[in-house]
Amino acid sequence: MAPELLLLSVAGYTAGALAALAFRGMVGRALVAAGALGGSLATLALGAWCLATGATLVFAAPWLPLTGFALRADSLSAFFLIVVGLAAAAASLYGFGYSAHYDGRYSLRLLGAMFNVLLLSLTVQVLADNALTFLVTWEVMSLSAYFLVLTEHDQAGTVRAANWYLGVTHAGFAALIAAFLVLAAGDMTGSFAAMRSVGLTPGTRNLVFLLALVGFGTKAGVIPLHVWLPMAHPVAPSHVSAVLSGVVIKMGVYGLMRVTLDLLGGGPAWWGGIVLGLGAVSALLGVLYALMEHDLKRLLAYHSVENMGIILLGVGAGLMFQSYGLPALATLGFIAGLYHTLNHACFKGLLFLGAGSVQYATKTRNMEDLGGLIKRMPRTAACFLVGAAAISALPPLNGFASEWLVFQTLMGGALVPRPEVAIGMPIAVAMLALSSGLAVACFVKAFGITFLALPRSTDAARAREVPASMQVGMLLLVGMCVALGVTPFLVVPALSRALAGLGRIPVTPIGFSLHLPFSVAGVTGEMSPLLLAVGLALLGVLTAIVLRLLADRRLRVGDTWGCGRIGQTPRMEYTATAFAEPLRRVFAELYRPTEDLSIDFHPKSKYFVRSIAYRSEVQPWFERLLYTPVLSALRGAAARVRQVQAGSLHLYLAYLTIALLVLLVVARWSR
Amino acid sequence: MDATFSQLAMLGSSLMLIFGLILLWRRRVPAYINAFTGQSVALAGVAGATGYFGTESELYWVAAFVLLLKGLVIPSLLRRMGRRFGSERELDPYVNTATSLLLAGLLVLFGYAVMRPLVVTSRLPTRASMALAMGLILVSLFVIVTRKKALTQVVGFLMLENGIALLAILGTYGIPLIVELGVFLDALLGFLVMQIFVYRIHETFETIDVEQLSRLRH
Amino acid sequence: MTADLMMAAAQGLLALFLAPGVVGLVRWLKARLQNRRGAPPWQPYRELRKLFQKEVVVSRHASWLFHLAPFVVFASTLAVAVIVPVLAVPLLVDRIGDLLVVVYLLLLGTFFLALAGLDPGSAFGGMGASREVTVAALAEPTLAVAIFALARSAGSTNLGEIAARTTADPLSAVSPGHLLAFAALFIVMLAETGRLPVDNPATHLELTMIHEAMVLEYSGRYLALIEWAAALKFLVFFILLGNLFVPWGLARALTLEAVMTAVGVFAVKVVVLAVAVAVLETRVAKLRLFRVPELLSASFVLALLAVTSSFLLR
Amino acid sequence: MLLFLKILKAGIVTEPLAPGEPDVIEVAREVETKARRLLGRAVAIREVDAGSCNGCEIEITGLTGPVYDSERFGIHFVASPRHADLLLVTGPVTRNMEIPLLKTYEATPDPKIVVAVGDCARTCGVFRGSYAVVGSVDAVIPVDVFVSGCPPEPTDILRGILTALDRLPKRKRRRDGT
Repeated sequence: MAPELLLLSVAGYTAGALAALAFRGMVGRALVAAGALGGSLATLALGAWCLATGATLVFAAPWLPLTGFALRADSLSAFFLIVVGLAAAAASLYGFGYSAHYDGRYSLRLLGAMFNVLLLSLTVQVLADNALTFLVTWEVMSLSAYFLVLTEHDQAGTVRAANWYLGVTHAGFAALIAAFLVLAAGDMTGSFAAMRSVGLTPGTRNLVFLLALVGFGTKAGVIPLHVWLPMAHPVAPSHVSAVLSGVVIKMGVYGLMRVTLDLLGGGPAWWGGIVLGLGAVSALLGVLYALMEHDLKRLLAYHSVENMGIILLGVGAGLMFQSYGLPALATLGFIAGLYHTLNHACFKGLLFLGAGSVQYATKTRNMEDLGGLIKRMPRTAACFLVGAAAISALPPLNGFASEWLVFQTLMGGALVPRPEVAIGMPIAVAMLALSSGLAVACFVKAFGITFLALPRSTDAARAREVPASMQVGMLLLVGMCVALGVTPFLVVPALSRALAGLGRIPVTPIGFSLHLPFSVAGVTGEMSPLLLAVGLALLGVLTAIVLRLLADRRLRVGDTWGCGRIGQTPRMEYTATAFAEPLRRVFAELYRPTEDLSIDFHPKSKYFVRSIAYRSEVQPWFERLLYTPVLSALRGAAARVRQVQAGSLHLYLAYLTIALLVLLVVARWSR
Repeated sequence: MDATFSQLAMLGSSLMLIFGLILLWRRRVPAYINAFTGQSVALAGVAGATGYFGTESELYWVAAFVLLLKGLVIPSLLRRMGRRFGSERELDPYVNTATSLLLAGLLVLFGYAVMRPLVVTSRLPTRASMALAMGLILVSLFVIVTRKKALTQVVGFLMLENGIALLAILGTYGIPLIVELGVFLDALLGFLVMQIFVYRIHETFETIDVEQLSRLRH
Repeated sequence: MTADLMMAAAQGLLALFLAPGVVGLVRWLKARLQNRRGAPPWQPYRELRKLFQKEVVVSRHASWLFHLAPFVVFASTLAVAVIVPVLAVPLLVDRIGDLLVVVYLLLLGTFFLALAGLDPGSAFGGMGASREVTVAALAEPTLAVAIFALARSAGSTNLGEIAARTTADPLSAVSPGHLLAFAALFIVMLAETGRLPVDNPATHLELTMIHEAMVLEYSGRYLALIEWAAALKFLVFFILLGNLFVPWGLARALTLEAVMTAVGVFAVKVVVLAVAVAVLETRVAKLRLFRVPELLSASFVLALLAVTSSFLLR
Repeated sequence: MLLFLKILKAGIVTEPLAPGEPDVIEVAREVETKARRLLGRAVAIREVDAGSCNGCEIEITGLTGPVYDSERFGIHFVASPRHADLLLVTGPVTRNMEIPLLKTYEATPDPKIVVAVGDCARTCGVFRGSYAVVGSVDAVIPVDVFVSGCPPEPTDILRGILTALDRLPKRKRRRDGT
């Protein structure tokens, strides 16, 4: 059954991509969506099938050039196939309606084709079984994403964002090539099976790990390699953003786990420590920068950085505990990381789709121009609210279930008898707690300013609910957010199987049964989100019934209370900037905000103000401290290299000849 | 028995550490002086407890002496100084309050890490508390480095001295009384010298903000 | 099993109906400390009854969220009250949620209340919401690390488990780790329930409000629900402080005698904590809003020290 | 510590119910029973200064102080008319305060009472005829009780509140204000 499913999904994506080139307008959009949907459902089914049966699918095409193409679906791939399939299905459904407003403005052909290519490359990516397949699909994925980011090429900032994305991604890609070259250790087939068995010295293994960390870290948007992410994700079409943030960056996690866990089979404790530390820093700084954003999609993009941090906290803790010989705790850490990966794909996908609906209806992403949408687009608002609550880790939704597991893992770290770990764990717990608290603040802001109160612009006031296909896309993910949230007793054993299927690391199967006992040596904590959800609903309904029976039922509609002032205008509302102001002050040392206030007084009296202009920006000192030096060094190098460029054709030909001669000399006498 | 002693020593050391942290949180000199008094009383308590459980009768004398000197004499001298410059608050330290507190927390953790080998190898029931004493020393140094007002720095210095005394008592069950006395007298003398300096600074600059001292260079 | 569940329901109801009285008690104590006669401790019940009998006035700009929020706030707080051990440990409901669940359930209430504050579009509501989430977010690390410290010494994050282990090892109750975690949690309690020095529960000045500003728009039965939930949250923190750190008196078996003792001891704990809060509120002034983070970072350091000392004593 | 010693020494300064001025006691007792019957002995007051000279406010502040201690009757002041049962309006209604007063009245949920405090609230006092004054309070919103005095003593205000509470059940249908 598995090969058929794989074939089906590849066929679906290919058909979608070809349809995009062949058909235009409504038909084209429908076919693109159908192809992508069919492909992603097949992907989902393939993943579920492999995970449920434990089957391993192997497919090889050695007749292809170089080392040939090789695919293999093991349990880890199966899990990531599910992640890809879920987010992609929702995004393609949504994309049908969403891309309508691109018709005639931007190239729907490119969008549809590249979207399907991206999904295809994602599917193949997690199945890759040799270095060549992995790297080629990686590059296809990066490039198709690049073209998708460029869709709205005439908007300000899009090209710059895409270039940043391309640059950073390729830097990461270079690191990956190096990592695989070192890992292959002279074995020219580059097959993963060979890499698993090759015995490298600890120094080489460390090198591979660090290179892989840089390579996959750029994809995952780990701080400080995140700079491209908040630029590139917001400018892409929203259903693409959902896939980029929901799935593409997860390939960083997949790659990291594939290389460190599967190919290298685990490493020393400091590997885990580094991943954990990067995770904690990404989680905290990601949300802190998200708080300062009032571009809805950029805010979500920064939250992707945060959530990648949370995932890495789990994975890093897993790696670390594994090296300390605590397999149960390590398994828990990996499970927490994977669980959050799946959850993040659902709620971040949902939120990006919601933000896309807002943009679709109002033509803006700036929260300061939004407001009041809950009355104009009630269904979008409800969906976004669920997503916001899920990403804020509020029970009983899915974000909470996985964050709870991360917390439990980290608390279990107190068992490790090393002072540096013992000191690090409470700090990691505190950073995680702070970032989840700030996420609540951030999403109160995101939802409250965007959807509640009065519209702050005429565009927002004229907004209408989005078409049904977009709503269905969002509803699908809403359902997943709730379902994944209340069923950890199903998800955790499945994830446990996904890890155990790797067969490379000692894994303790972990159960999470409905009636609760959930314990790993050293970590005990119990909860049951399902009972909690039922209880909450019950208590809420009960309260409503009691209130209806006993309390007064009169209700009158009046003005908003504002100390008796006349009329209420949107200018009286709290803005996004104002909402985040207390936190900006608290973390002023980090943000180093620049403020610019200019007041235009009335010439007669300074008690009357004509206009006030206030501008405040947060300094992106990451870019300044880390990237500016690198970039200026590159520019300097480029300038120096330019000296060889004389414009003379003969000179260039001479370079070629010299290069050829040198190569021949090297090839002949190097052995 | 040992368990109780260990708990008591921990309790006393934790109290002293918290009194030390008050220096970072409050801004008024009387609060500093009260914190120092409390810390000295706690030190006396620890010394007394060590004397009782470690059967070192000399430590009772140390306890009494600490109580007298640091619990009564120096605080009253400090209050007299405080009355003179009491209106000067620690308003604008080099590192703001919240960050200071967090850094102090990290310093204590660092102290714990530093003392870890000793804690592991030592068999003393007080071994756990020594990490806290180290933390107190580091926090006091931090106060002296980041605070601007001379009076704050004086209190910081006195707390540093308390921390060292605590470490000595916990680590060695009290060095000979005569050495201890010498150290105390040293501290008292140091304090008196500083007191004179503070008065002079105030006379010269009309403030006890030691940042002003950089003007002396010219 | 049945007795167990009934006990859980009973203690949830007890907490629910005791909560306004505790707020009233603190108010009465404060009145006495201000040399006033004050309203009797049962005054909040009268206020709730009156509010339930009143009409609701809703802003024309408010949406369905405004009507939903009081129920979410009330239900989530009530769920917490059912989970926390009021009289007896261990109960089956203990396994529905641990301390982390408690924290995040309370956060759920805060989330919805803050949104409801923004909903009618009033500047006061926005201000209150912004401040409330700021304080809640900054209190989060302290809570998590204090939970870490408790879990570290008890080996579990489950409330019943923590209480049971502390009872088994009485010396651990006076260990510095325990005391420091208590202090940290006490400060967080003041911040989360809007007491002095973080927020003045009796203020009438909008510009200094935190919690109050969010609910300025609510009236009638909705207001009653929110006020009741706030009182319940206050009591929940009392229960956490009283029953996790000083777990003696909790019924270990469901006999009448044990439960009656538990009720008596519980009453004593609540009164002691109420006196502590009242005295503290009389003694301290409200902090400026931007000194609140300093207070919370102080509480964070306390929690961190609590964890450290629990490592030390290993 | 010193603070608490002082608190202990001062004792309860609230005027007790039994001895003291007969007037106050009687009023207070009546408020107590009436308030209990009508509003569950919990009366939330929103104070509106419609343009007063602040003399009345000083007297009203006296109500909450330790001596009169209105809280013991369950009377307390609230920050929003949404929470209020009773509006305490002072001063002549100035032009700037006309709409705010009306809006406050509209914002208060039923059942509600209005007590106008001070001579100005009834007659505009010395401000009568001023260009800035609209008129007495009852020209803008329905008033249940006027409390006269310039300024009225806290006792009188308490009595006014009592009388107003007395009238509450008779007024079944109210003008909605919109």
